[in-house]
Amino acid sequence: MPMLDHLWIILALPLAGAAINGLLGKNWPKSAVNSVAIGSVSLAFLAVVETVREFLQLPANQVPWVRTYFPWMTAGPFKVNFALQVDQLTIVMLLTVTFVGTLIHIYSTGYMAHEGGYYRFFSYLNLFMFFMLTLVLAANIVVMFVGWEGVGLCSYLLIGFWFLKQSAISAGKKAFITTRIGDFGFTIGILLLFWTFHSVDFGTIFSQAAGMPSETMTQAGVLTTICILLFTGAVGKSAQLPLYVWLPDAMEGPTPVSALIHAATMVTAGVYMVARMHPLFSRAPIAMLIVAIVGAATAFYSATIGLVQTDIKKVLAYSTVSQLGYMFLACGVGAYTAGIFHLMTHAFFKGLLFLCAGSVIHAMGGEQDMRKMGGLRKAIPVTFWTMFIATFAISGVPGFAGFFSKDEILEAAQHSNAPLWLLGLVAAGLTSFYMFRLIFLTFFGKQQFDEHKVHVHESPRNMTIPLIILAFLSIFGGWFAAPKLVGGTDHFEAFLHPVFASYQMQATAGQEEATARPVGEESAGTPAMDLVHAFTGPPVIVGLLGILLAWWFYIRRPDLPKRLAQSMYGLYTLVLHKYYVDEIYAAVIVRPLLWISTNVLWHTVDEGLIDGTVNGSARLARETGGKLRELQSGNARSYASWVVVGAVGVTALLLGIWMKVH
Amino acid sequence: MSVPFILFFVFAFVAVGGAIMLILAREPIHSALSLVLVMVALAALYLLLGAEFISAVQVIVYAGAVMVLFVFVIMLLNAGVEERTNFSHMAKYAGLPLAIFLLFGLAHWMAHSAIGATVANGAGAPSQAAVSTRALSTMLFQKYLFPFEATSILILIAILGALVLAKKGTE
Amino acid sequence: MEFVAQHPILVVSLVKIVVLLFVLMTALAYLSWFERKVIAHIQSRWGPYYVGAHGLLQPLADGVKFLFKEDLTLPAADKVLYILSPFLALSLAMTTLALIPFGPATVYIFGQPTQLVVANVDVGLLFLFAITSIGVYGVALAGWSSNSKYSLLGGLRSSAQMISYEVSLTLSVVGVLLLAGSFNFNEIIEHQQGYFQYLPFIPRWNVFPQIVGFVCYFISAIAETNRAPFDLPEGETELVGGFHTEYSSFKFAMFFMAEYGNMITVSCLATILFFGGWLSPLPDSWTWQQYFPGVGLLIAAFYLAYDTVRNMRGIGRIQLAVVTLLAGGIGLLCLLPGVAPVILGPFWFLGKVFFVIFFYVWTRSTLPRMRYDQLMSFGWKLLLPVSLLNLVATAFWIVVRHP
Amino acid sequence: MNIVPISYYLVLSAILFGLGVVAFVFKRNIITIFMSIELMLNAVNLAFVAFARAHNQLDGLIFVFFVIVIAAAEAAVGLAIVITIAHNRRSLNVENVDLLKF
Repeated sequence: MPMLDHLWIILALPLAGAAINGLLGKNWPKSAVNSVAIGSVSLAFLAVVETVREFLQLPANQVPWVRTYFPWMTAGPFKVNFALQVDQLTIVMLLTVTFVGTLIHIYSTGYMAHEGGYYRFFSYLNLFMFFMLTLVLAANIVVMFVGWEGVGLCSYLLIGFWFLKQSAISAGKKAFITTRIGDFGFTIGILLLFWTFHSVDFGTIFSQAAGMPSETMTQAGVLTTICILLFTGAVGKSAQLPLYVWLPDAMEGPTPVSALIHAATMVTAGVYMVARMHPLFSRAPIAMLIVAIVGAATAFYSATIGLVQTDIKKVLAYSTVSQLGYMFLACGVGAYTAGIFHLMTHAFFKGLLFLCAGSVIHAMGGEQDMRKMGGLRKAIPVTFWTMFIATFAISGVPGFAGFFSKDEILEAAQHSNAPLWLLGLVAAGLTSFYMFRLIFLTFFGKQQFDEHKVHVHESPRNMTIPLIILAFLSIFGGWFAAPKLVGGTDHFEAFLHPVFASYQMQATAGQEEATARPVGEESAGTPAMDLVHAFTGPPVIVGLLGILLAWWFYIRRPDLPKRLAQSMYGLYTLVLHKYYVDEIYAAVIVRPLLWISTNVLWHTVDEGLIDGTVNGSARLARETGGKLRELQSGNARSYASWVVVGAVGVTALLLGIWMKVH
Repeated sequence: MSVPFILFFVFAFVAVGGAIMLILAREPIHSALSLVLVMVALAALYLLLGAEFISAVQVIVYAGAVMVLFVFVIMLLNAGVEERTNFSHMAKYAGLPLAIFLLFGLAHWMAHSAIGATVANGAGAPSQAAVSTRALSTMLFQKYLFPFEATSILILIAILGALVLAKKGTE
Repeated sequence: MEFVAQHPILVVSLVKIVVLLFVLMTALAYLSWFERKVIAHIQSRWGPYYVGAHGLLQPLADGVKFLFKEDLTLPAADKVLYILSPFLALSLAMTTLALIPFGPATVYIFGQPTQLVVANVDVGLLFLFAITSIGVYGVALAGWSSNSKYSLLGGLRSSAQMISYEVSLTLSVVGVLLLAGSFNFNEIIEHQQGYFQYLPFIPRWNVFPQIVGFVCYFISAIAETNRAPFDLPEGETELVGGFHTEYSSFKFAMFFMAEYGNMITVSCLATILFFGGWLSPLPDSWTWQQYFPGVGLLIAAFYLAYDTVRNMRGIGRIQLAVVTLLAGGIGLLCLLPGVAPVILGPFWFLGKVFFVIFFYVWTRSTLPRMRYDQLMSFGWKLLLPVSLLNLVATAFWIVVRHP
Repeated sequence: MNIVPISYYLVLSAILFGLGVVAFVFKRNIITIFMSIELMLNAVNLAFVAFARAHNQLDGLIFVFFVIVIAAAEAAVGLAIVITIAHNRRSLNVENVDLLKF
């Protein structure tokens, strides 16, 4: 088992790439930087593949496979080893991350070709890969936290990559600080976890948790608290309500970054975490409910915002938020498999969408406003077709990747919580609407820009090839689950089953709604029926409805949207301004905070108290010195006289003692 | 009156006289010479106390090196008669009287204190045998080795300091 | 008188001191004659020749001249020190001789058994150094008290020079001390008894193991006594006469004698430390060597007689005859069985001292005078480190030899 | 022959020390003040030797040895300082050297 014994290699490769590029790459030719960056990532991918090969040969009792490399910190009972673990969940994440990552690296070589700080960009990307893989491979929550914060750092660095652009800088700060708020809860969660289980290793925690009685809706305990705290972190990281605000702004970063970090991988970390911690969540129904509600709400809410955005990347950003909402919804209703599945497919098609958007922007020479595009279909066919496929995928058109995952989620929701299911359903419709709106505005209709100013051109091959590959995946990436429709088994679910089933065994009964659905529960009735049932399920119908609506609005009657906007002006502006959330936050949190820190902390505490104390003591010393100084005439003989006085005093004392003795 | 007493008193008077001369002389070089006188007398007293090595060292280092250095500096700076200037009040009203008081007080105490008496006629009736240099050196290089080394370093530092200061002064 | 009876030791010391002083004075006087003769012959001149046979009466003439010159004291001088310093110089120079042992044998004075040394101190070497270190004052004060630039410069120079070279002088001797393991002259000498183990014909004198030390010692000794080529304090070409520029007649003579006295002291010390003092280079089994002094003197007497008859005329003939008789008489005296063994030690000792002094004179007549900065840098940068190294090496050798 | 009692030496050392103090306060010339310090040190040395003798211990002598050595070092540095002062101030009178910085 060479690879399984040396999991660290997977981490070492991107790290090495980052180090080499970051430290030495400054004056290297682009080709050298490329070879280092792409080489390291693709090697990591190959390493992962080898890992998978070996993992599949493992006997079931050796899963999860944990390797401890060195003791990291030890403080009394608090012991943390640098340990990595591999199980099916990890495998899925690893494959997704490394593969998509590799593609996006390749894409970036084209997209960033004319940018400054080339080596910097790639070393950041590699660093991000390193941290993301750490997060995924971690065998205990502290190491996971390292990855967690690391990806946060990288996203900050990459959002603010164009550090001369004020908006980029502030966006980076916003992202970092907002996620920090979540991480605050996460950290407390970790501490509480250790305080409860006296360990941070997933294995120990879960086996202990399995022993604990499940908490119910009525009486919530420590588990619920822990889960909610951890989920706060997830909310921050995965841009859920109410902490989603950073993600749209994060679009200030280069598009590949948006694709990799803010669509495919990092933002899904929260979902991964929740899935990873499912033994705890499964025993905390209240937490589960919260997760579900937040997920569904986010899905719907951001979808509505997505409807009216005009910036192509912003639309995608909000759709990302809502898709993440879906994933949490899935987790919340206990369909972890579905969540992870959607995570993977989403990684494919959303990554693809972003890359396409990037390609479009590239073609338009930096233009991001959809209203200034249109009719690009002919000019950039490859981009068009791939994006089209991706759009189908996200809209859940049967046969495409998104269909399967989204379908599973909604199905699970339907079984557990009807209102949420409804919300999700509407969101699905909205999704397909705004996505096609995007497509129509961008590629169809007549050109809204001046041919001679903007010279539209298809992207170079190193950008288009990743698009094609991802498009392929966005079609077939979901077919693992296909057999279920014809009554077969869902391979994906079957693959992940041991993970999510493992701790259910000892789990007490009476909480089925919180656990993953046993495999193939739906496989009653004949295959054909199932197929029909599936293809005509409400999600599909709603999705198609959305598409039609979009077609009606933006192809058939292009004037309609404006009138609609005027007719219900208030609502429109409200949505257009994202419900004024940013403004509200600014008013409620940011300004008071600023005011307090300026007037109280700075002027009062710092200047008044601290500086006052320091200066005061200094002044005191100076005053006393000034007084004592008269005594120090500088005349050696008077000093001597003082010494004599002292000597006489001592002598007299001794004499006195001596006389007392005698 | 036996020989040691005679010798003691002779050298004691030489020493005290030298000290007084040091105070009264107005030429620094005279003070220096009177101090040399004191030192030599003390060396003789050490001999009387049987500390041959110490007395030799006293003469070599103190009289032969340190005081020569003093004389040398005096000659170099050609320090003349010290001019009379008024005392600092401190020195005048506190320093001198107290110093003189200290002189007599100490002397009186020493004379009548238990230390002198007991030692003179009792516990440590001093043996006549001279202290062997060998024993002294053994002690110095075993019991007091570390202080010894420390002192050597101190001397090195002193040399460097003197060099630096003197150079700065003369340029 | 009964005090004397109580303390015979005092009387004995007194006698020894008197004898020593007499011998020393003569020695000093004739040392100058000897030096002038040697230098003269090295420079192929005749040297003092007309006052008495072979200028043998020259020292007397010089002495008389010193006595009858005007003894002037400068009005500007610091009287006390001006008069004090020559006395200081001379007395210290002579005091050192009190520590020098001339022989092993015990002689009887008033029935008191005593050695051929005035004061046999346990830490003799240290005392000797102590006294020589005091010797600086004579020169320095002389320079300062005679209120004159030349003198002051000379005094400054000499005191600086003496202090500097005292260091290397002392250090160069320490090697010997390590070997002997004592400060006492007799012990140091007796430690050099016998012959080397593998070279049975070479006596175990310290020169051979301590050759480096000896060279250092000799050079610093020359500097210590302000002799050529280190005689800058009285460098005529630069500062007329150095610290004794302003001294005339007998005070000058005192400085003069002090210089020679120091020379003798240092030579004696060299003999004791490096050439085995009064030890004989010949095996003690050869008892007949005790007749060397007598025989030698007799031979000298015969030569002198021949010389008298052959070359001398007038007063010179008479005077040389006296010398001849003296030599012959002492030679016969030395052959007496009672005296012969006693005289053997002093014979060897004085012989060696004589040899060292000759070396001194030879150096002076050969080498040119150094420049002052050269002198200092030589002393501090070459002599001191070398003697230190010698010391370390010796220590190592001892540790290796007797772990 | 009987021997001198230690108290004599102690009294002598006390007197010398006192004289040293007096000199320190009384004299004006920096060099002379230095000398008075040396005088005090010598007085203390005498006391040391006397005590060492009284209790038949060598430690006292060792201390004297150290005192002497350190006095030598101190003299070297001190005189260097004196030379500097003399060159900067053209005076050796302590009364003129009461400016605390230069």
